[in-house]
Amino acid sequence: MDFFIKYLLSILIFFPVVSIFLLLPVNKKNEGILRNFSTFLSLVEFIFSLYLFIYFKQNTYKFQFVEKFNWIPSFGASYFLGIDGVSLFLILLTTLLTFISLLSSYRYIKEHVKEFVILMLLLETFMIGTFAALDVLLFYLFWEFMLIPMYFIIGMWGTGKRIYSAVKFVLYTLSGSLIMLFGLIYIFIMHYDQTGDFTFNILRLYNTHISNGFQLILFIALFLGFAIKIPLFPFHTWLPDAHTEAPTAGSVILAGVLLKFGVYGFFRFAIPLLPSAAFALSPFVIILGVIGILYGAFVSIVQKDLKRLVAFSSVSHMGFIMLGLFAMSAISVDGSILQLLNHGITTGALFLFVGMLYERMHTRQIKDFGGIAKKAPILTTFFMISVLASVGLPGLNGFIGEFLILIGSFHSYPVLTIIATSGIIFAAVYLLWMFQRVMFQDITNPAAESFEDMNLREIITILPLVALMFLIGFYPMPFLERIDPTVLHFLSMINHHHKAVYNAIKLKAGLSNA
Amino acid sequence: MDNYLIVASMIFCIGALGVIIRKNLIVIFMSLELMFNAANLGFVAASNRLNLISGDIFVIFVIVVAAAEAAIALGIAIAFYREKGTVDIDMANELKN
Amino acid sequence: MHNMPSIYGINFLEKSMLSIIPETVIIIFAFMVLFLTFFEKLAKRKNSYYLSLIGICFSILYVLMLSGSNIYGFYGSVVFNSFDVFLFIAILFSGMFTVLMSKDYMENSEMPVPEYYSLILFGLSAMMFLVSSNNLIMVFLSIEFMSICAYILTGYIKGNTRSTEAALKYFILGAFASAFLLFGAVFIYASTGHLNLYAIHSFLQNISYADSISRSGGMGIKVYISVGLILFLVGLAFKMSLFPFHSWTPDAYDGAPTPITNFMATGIKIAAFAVFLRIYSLIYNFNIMNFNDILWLLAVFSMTFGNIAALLSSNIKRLLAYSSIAQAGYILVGIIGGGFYGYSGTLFYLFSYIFMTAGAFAVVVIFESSDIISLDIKRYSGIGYKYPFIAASMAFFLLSFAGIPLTSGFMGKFYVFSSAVKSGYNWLVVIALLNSAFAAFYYIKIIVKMYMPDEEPVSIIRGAIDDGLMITIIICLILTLLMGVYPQIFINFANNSADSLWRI
Amino acid sequence: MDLKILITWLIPLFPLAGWFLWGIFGKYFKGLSGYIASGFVAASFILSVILFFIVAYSHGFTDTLYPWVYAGIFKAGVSADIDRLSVIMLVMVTGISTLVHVYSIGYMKGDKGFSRYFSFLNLFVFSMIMLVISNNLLLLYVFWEAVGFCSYILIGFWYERKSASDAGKKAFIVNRIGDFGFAVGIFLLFVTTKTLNYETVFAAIPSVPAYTTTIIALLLFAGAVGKSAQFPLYIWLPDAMEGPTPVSALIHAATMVTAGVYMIARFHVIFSYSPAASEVVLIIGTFTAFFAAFIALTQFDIKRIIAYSTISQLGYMFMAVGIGSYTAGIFHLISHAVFKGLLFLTAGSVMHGLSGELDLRKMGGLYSKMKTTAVTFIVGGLALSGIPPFSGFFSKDAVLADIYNKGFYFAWIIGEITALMTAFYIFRLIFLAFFGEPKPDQNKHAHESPQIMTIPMIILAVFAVIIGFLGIPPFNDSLFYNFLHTDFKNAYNFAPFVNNTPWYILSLISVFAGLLGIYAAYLLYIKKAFDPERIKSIFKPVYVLSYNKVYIDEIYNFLIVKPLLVFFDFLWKVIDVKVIDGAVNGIALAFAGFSAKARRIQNGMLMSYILTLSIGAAALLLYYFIR
Amino acid sequence: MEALFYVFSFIAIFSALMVVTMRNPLTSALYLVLCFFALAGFYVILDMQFLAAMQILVYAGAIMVLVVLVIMLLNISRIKNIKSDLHQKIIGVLISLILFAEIVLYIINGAQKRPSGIFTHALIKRIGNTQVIGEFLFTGYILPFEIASILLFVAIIGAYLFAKKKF
Repeated sequence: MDFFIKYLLSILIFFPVVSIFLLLPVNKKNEGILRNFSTFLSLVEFIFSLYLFIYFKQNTYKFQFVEKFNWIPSFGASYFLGIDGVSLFLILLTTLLTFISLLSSYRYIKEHVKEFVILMLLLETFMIGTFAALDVLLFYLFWEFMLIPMYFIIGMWGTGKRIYSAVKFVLYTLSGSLIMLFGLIYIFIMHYDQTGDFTFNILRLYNTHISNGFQLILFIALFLGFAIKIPLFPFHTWLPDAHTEAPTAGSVILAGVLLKFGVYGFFRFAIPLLPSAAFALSPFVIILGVIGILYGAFVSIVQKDLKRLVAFSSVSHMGFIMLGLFAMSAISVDGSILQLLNHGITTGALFLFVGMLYERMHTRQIKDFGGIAKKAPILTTFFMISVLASVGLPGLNGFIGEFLILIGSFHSYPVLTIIATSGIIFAAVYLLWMFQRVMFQDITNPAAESFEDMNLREIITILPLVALMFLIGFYPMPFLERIDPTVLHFLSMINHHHKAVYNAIKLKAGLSNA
Repeated sequence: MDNYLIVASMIFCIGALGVIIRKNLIVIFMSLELMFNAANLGFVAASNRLNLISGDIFVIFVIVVAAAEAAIALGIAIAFYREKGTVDIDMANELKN
Repeated sequence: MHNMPSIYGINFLEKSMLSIIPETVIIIFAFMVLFLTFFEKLAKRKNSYYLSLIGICFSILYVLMLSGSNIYGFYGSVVFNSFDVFLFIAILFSGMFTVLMSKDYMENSEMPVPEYYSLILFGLSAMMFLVSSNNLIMVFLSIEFMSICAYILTGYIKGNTRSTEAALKYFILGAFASAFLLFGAVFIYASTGHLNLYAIHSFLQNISYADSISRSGGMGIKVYISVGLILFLVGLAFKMSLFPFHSWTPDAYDGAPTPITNFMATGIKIAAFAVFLRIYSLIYNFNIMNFNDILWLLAVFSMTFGNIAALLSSNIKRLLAYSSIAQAGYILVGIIGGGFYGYSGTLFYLFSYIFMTAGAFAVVVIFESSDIISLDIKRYSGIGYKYPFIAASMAFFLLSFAGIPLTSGFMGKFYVFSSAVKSGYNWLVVIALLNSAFAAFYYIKIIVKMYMPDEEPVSIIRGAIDDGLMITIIICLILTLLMGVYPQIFINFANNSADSLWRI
Repeated sequence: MDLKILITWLIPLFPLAGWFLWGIFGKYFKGLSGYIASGFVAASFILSVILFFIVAYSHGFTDTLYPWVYAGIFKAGVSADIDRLSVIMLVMVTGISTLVHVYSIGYMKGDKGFSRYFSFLNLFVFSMIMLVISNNLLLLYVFWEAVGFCSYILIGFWYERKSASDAGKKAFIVNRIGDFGFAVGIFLLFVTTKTLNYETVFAAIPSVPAYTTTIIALLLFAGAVGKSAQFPLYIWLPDAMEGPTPVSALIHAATMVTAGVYMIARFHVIFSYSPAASEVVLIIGTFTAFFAAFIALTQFDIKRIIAYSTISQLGYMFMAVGIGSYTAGIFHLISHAVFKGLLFLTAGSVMHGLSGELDLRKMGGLYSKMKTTAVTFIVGGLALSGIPPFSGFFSKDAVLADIYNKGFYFAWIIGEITALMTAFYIFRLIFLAFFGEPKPDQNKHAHESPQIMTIPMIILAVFAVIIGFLGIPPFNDSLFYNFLHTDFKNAYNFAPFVNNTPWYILSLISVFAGLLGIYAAYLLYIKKAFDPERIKSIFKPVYVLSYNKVYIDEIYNFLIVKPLLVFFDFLWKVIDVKVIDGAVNGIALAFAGFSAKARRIQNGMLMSYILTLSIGAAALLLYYFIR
Repeated sequence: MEALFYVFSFIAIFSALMVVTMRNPLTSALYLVLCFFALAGFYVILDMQFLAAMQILVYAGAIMVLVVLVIMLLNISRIKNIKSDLHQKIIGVLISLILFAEIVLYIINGAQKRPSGIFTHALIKRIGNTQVIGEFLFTGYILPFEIASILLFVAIIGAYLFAKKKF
């Protein structure tokens, strides 16, 4: 047990790989076994990940479950893992959503089941690795390879323009992350030049002193990588395509976990490494975020395709998160991090529902639906809860996050926050309108007459998410009290760094004047 | 030495000119030989002026290589001629894009 | 000059002989393979195949045995140190893969076999000589030797107009470029008075030392040597297939027998880069002129041109050819980055480059048949489901080309790019990174074809897949993955060899 | 745990449990769920009454159930603030809820969403209770929205009807617009005072600059405008009548819509420190009161008439709180809850009797068919018209008298005119529906409602009669005033009394106005002294304006909704697809173009290759030369 | 000596020009031989009589005979008809001129290099140029010498493979 707890992160990262090897001998034809077994393995993974939660020490910002081994001494890269309050929940979200999306795809994925489950498990490994890595190179390794399983999932099991979407997704994100790689390498080299310490250890890289001008350039480099992943407003066009064409499980993972990496990257890398630039550019980022909020909402209103609507709603929601993160007050950053979880849960659930509707009706056009509520009360209930959580109805999870973000950001950016707040109106407009047209009213499409309600498997799929919506809505403290110390440390750290750089520059300026 | 080098480079450039403007494989090959010989002249001149021998040695190897290349070149020319019935390099146009 | 008694000293000769043992072994085996033609029975295809493999393995063995030594042999004609060990192994791997790939290929053709394998072995020995050469004569001679083997092998498919045409183009362009190289050597010689690279190195060191004192002396020499170096660079850049000198690459790759394409793409390129690295580290960076500026341009153009041209290619061999032009650009970034870090990175990249390229070409060989349509990437439709392992490997190699992590391609790129950042070539790195993002498109295009076909899968394998090909793929796969996940051993290896470049 | 704290938390717990039970296990209970749900709410009511007496004979208290959101300096717990204001509201909410629940058992009988209905009704009661007892703004906001959600789901209860689901959506979205302001107000308040707890906020408010307070107050008021259906956000309330009638009674008359008034009374400290904001409240209230009454004059849908009347009466309440007469406002709130609940329930009974008919033109002479309903309806009507001794008289007079005595004469005049109009339209309804000749086709099946429906109506009618006596002696000496006033003593008295006109004079004027309205209705619809058609044609523009609800919906649709939709479509189809994605795809296409160009270099011609090579060599030499 | 240099230069350059301009490849070949003779003349001036002999033997004797043989082997009348385009000529001349100009400019800018070796005219005269070359070839450059032999061998195989009609 001691061993288990000590190397829990590694076990979590590599257990899916082990699972793949367990699955490899299974015959391709045995789809039932493949599905059940892989789902079971992902459930085991999720249960393992719960140990992280149990053994996580609350009142500290320090990294826990730390593992450190030499990896590539020549690059100063090490196998360095550890989690704090933020990555803890993101890892839990990852394991949960992987389990859920595997469970959800019993009906959707009809061919190449083996490849599918293997890719999902592979993806899980890389997602967890990205959240757990404290070494920049290790992080980048996980971060970038993640694209590949996702690319296959979209391209092989997607619908419509799947190849276009998959390729767009990969190229878009790849270009961003390569620019980001440049920034990371630059900081690494700079740190080396300053200290002679050849290391990719992020905790040590935090101490790099970078002049303001460089910070701006590097920040833009990192920004591109992370902003595309989020995606922030003008970089978002891969998202609707990828989300729309991906299979349900792919959309769930994409929305639930992959979009989080951008924000996580800002939180872990871009802002603490380049605090002055982050401070200086935060109005611009926030403006982009706020534009994203409204733009995503506006465009969602007129969407005709269910999935595309949910996809654009992600743009809007991620805008809130960026607003909160870059407002850089404890409350708003707390809210942002919580909202990361919330968005994963709610949007994941929404995609699951869209998937269920699609499986039954083989269409995603809103106009083809209507009156589903009459046929499927259970689905309606759960769907409604998810929609409301996405709308940000109090009592459900979305509200807490949005409220904390807005109330925290208001102090520094009142006008922008007010504009952002108006997003909650439009969220209600597009989601409720969609819900009304899909679920309410009378049945217009004869295909809906034979609409089946959710079966037990689907209920099990949804139930954890709905339970979490209520839990976070009514009692977010277990989450907040773990996130809060990390966030406070984050803020104190960037303030400290910011001041240090500022003072150094002031000193320099003073000397040159004299 | 400068004068020799200028002559050598002149011959070199004439050789290059031949390679560029001619389409006859055989003539191109002869122009290549010119270019090699220009280099030879340069080496001999340089080693003479610097009171060295190594340049002259180089020339011997260049001559060897030129002979070997001649063998290959003429072999290729014959093979090409056998397939296309000409030695016009414009006919070598199957591989493109 | 030379001290006569020591020249004829026994010790000296012994040591000198040691320095060329790996090459000698290869040459001996080449002759043995060639002699097989005299015996009808022995000339069977498999004998020469196994014999060449044994020869390569022996050579590798000898290289490893000699790995610690640092020999300056044959009056400075050759050196043998860690640098050579690293590249010998790389080149021998490339040769081994070529041989392994060839078996299947040769069995299905009417070509004389022993000559083929012996030419490969001769070519290998030429590359090794090139790597270890320390003298402009040796450099020129080995380049020509290597090229002649390549010319012959390129045109090896008798009666195939494409093959002959490829040989023709390759030969004329190659000879043309060699003439430039030779003429460059004239100027280097004329200005320094030396042919030995180390001697030129120390000469230039003295010049720049004198320069730093007086600021006047050596200006003329610098002008002289820089024209020599530029012309020399033209010849080398041709072999490295950098942008304006790349034009032979797609055509020769396309027309040549596929194993030979692999040979050209891996062996020749690596040998050329190795000798360039050696010459560059010894001669180019003495502030004679800022050669990095020129290389910068070459690198940028090569990457961009290679990637852009590959974008619309539908012939897989041409696509890989264009991609190899781009890869040459990336490798050059490491050399531009320079310093210990950059050279080590370049070597690492070169090493990793062998495995991804060889793996990809092995897959191409599997799916190739006599008609040229078999090279169209459309034929790869749906093989992901029919041949999962091969397709997965191919996908992995392509990802490695694209520089996705977990593959050696990423580590190599990372290494060279970080060295360039370290030296302050930020824009170069940004351009290179954008290029590799852009390049991912056409690699992914093939993966799309393999796994997400529009039409029904086309079955194209002629029967059982040859063992040699499978071994190649498996070795390449393992090493590509290993270098992507745990590159430290290879980095140490590369570090050692880069280190020995400075130990003069 | 202290008993009173236990009671406090048990009050919301019952309906919460009800919601949970009926939501999940509803189909196993079937018809029983209605009774048990009513029982749960009744239990809450009884506990509320106990709590009322506890508070009345001791003092208020606060208690935190559990820490809810602690992030940085932001702290909000799930906690209750029990004082006289909240217990009064509690008793009112749970009381009327109980009655409506009981009534619903009969009204909703046989509906296939029976348990769903009770589930959400219970959820609403829970949310309303929590709204009333919450002690910080975050919790208040949460349940403020939660009641909105319940309203949304109950309006759209019959979701198959497009109009119903449209109305639900409209209610939610319009409420959200108000909530937007409310939320921003909370943000500003938090940023100003660093806290959201009532006590600490109120303690900090006097030291806050006046303009900040005004902005906060106005933003909070925006929430109230949305929730309490004031101009210009009242548009959802008439449409909300698509829901089941008991829902209209409970949510859209008695409880939820009065939350805005409650909120302002609760935040009297903020509002009273900002006379400007209070003035805005007064103006909006006055205008809405008049405006809604004006529309109600000519409507034919009985529920809509009552809905407009609700809007109008809410206007009165805002007038009251706008001049700082919080007790008067709350008093009117309570009495209005009773008589308007009554009116809706009776209207529901009428509908029930006429199998869903709502059109006034198709009714007539119902009095003979459904006596209980008619009588209780008339009681409600009289209360609404402010005829003594019904409750409306006392409460409305308390409001109007305060307005007059505080010197807001114009508002007072409008109020009186509105009172006249109120009496007119409600008695127009009564006369048209219950008197006159029966309409043959419709009234054939007309029948009295079952007892389970009539009993709650009767109880409410009794209360409508007696509750007014809490206002005795009238004016600022009444029982109610004295009881509640202690809660408002922190308020800054920004509008002192300027007159001391005796209450009976003002009451007389009011009663006169009411009677005049009734008489006018009587003349028009019973005596037929004038032909209504003629009056219609005389005042044609006014009539048309009123009949078409001043075209507000159309104006909104034309000025806001349509252009926005067009704009959104433009954003998507042009900006997103063409511009941004077009740029991305354009780059890809450009590269493809380059690629075609680059491949032209590789044209297969050996001479061009040679040329490239030699140009390259020459260029390299040239590069060094020009350097 | 100076006069000889100019004479040889003239002959070499003129014949080189003729090589690239003559329509008939046979004529070109003969001019090429002339050019080789001129170069051999240079070598004699530069004390390398051995090289001059090699030049004539290997180039003029062996290579050129081979070339002429091949030309004869191929159909001469068809070869003569291969014409080059005008624009190609213009570009070729331009590029060659630029190349030449650049190289010459470098040569002129470069300073005169002082002698660094010991093999002066007198020394070579004393030892004899053939012996000097031989000594070097078989000591310092023994390895290239061996490689060159293998190279020639490989070239023979190559020529044989290319020229063979069928396997």
